[in-house]
Amino acid sequence: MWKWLHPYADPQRAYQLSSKLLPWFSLLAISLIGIGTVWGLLFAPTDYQQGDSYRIIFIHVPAASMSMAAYMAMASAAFVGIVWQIKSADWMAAAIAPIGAVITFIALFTGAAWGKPMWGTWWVWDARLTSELVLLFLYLGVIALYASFEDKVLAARAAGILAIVGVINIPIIKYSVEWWSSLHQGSTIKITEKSAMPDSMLYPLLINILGFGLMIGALSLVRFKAEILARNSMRPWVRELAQAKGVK
Amino acid sequence: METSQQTILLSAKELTCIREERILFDQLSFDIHAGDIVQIEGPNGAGKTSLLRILAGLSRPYSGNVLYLNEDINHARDEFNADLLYLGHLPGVKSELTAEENLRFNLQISGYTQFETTPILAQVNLTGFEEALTGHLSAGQHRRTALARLWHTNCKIWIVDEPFTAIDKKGVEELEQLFLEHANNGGCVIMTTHQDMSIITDQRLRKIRLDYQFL
Amino acid sequence: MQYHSLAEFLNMGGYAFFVWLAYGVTFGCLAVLIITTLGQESRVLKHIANKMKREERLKQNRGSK
Amino acid sequence: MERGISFTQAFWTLLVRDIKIAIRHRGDIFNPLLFFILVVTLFPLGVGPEPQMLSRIAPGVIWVAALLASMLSLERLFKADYSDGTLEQMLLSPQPLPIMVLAKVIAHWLLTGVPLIIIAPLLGLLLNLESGSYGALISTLALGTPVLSLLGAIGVALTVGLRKGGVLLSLLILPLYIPVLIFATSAIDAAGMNLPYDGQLAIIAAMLVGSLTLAPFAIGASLRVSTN
Repeated sequence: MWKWLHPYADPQRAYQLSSKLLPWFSLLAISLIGIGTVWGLLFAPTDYQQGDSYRIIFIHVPAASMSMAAYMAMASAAFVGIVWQIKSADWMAAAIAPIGAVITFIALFTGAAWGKPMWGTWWVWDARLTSELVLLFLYLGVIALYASFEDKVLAARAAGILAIVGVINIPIIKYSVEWWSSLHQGSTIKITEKSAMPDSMLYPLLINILGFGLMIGALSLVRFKAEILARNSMRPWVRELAQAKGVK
Repeated sequence: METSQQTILLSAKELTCIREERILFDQLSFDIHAGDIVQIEGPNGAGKTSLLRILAGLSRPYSGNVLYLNEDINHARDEFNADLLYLGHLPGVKSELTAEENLRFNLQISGYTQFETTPILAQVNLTGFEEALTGHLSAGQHRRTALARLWHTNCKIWIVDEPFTAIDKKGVEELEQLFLEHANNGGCVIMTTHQDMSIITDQRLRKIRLDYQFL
Repeated sequence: MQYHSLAEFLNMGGYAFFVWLAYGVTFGCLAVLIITTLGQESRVLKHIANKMKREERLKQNRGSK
Repeated sequence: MERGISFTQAFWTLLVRDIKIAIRHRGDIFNPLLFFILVVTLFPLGVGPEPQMLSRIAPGVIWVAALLASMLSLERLFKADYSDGTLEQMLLSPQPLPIMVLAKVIAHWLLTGVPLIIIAPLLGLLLNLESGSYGALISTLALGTPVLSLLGAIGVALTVGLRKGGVLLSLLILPLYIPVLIFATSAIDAAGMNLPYDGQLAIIAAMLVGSLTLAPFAIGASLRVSTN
């Protein structure tokens, strides 16, 4: 069932495939984020409770949902890399980590900037904020581990193991943090969540979620390509590329 | 040990090793038969230790694989480990334990159940030092504690990295004798050394040369 | 269109600071990420090209001896 | 030549060896314990000596200190074996690696975790811990510190080949410790208010079972990568 993956275990094939996919991803990502953001900022109606401050949702929710999805993607790549011994998959995982960390940081920061006008404080130890913070630490751990190995082939494998350990722990951490914050509900702060969002707000949100996902995909592909080149610097095909591009 | 001299115990298939963006060896293939004494030679930094570690399954090559009796060592790890005796740069001797305790532990985790440590330690001239903490022994005695394992083993594949370091002349001769006997009994020895050997002649020795690669 | 003038749009119903802070930091971070990411590939290629030149010199050195 | 020992024998061989080495090297046992006591004594000095306040923060302080002490002592779990080559021999032994690392982790827990559990009630006394909480304190530590050792050992195994591991190690494993901390302190709090806390204990026990079964494999895989 995984046989189709095997040709792409070859770094050169993986590089070529990524080059082919990249323009599609980036074009779609740019146009979707453009449409979603303009729609969200200019055309979506003002929320009757939160006023215009709710417009942060159009970047906060995409970043928050994609931060988790990117971790899942990283861990799945790492899993493929460990189980089938495919180095390219390890490199993909290593390529996703910094992007995921930035997205998680954005989710945290926009959450704080939204929280200040709504709750009157930049930070609350709310379950979702806390687990997002822990997620950021998990990302930073993977990045730091990757950075501290000199041999990057090993580094990617070690970081992959850590990503898998992290992904097993994420549900446990999430559950425990939720349980903990329900236990300590001292403050009156609650995120007002309306399940029934009018379509005029929902569509730009969905468009931006998709756009963020594609953007993460596009960035991962770019980093993945660079990673492949760096790890295969002694291969003739990489040397040809280097000679064509590097000598100016 | 009924291995004919033609049995291929270990074979390297297109091994490539890359360290710090440098190719140590590329597409290296060879077979090691029962009865072989193989010396890996080459200048410092050519990748001798890396090759030994890959053959032992401690390091993973960048590409290629190592076969033990025609099976990938990563798939037959338990069988391979049971037939492999590896002595690396680091002796694997704990200085907090006595020579006797070290040997006992090393033999136990290799799975041996019935053994007397005193005669084995006598083989490596450690009689009288059985109860001494190895941390207090000399460098040569420390090394001998690690080597003692060679006198009580039924592993066919011996991989030894610089076995003669810190060993005196007589000790080297005894070791050479042991390697020769082991090979003649259907085992194989893969080693690196910078010392000249007196008993194992060049005719008996098979050499695999690694050179410093530029590309 | 929800807003009648640019000033009204920029004011964001009084939440200008928070909304523009959030959007500014988001797109600022993304811009930094995108720029470093895009530079990576050419940096790697340049590094390899330099290494090849070094090796070439080393080889010539050896050859001339 | 007789060969082939059972898994239990392999396990005991390693366990006994590690305990023997630690006893000849007593600092390894006492230093984390001293660290634990010192960190706890710093808190009254930092937040003030009011008994109410101290008893309010006692569970958290004791647990956070235990967590840090366990992490610090873990750092040496594989270091010595790595630097003298015994780790290589373990990796090449025909015995299954998960069993051997489990033995090492348990030996480590017996030497550093158990003393923490024994000394903890004394520290509870210093921090004016609610009288009903002592049972919960000991039982959460007894169930929770092995989880810390097992999870921490994964991080240690990943960093064993690196020259600098200390700060990196804390970044890798402290986030994984959060669930244990949450449930343990809430169990102690609940006990202080005379509420049942067996639910929290059951969850910590579940984490213990989970990490006992999964962590040895992760540790083994990590060791193979980081000693490469």
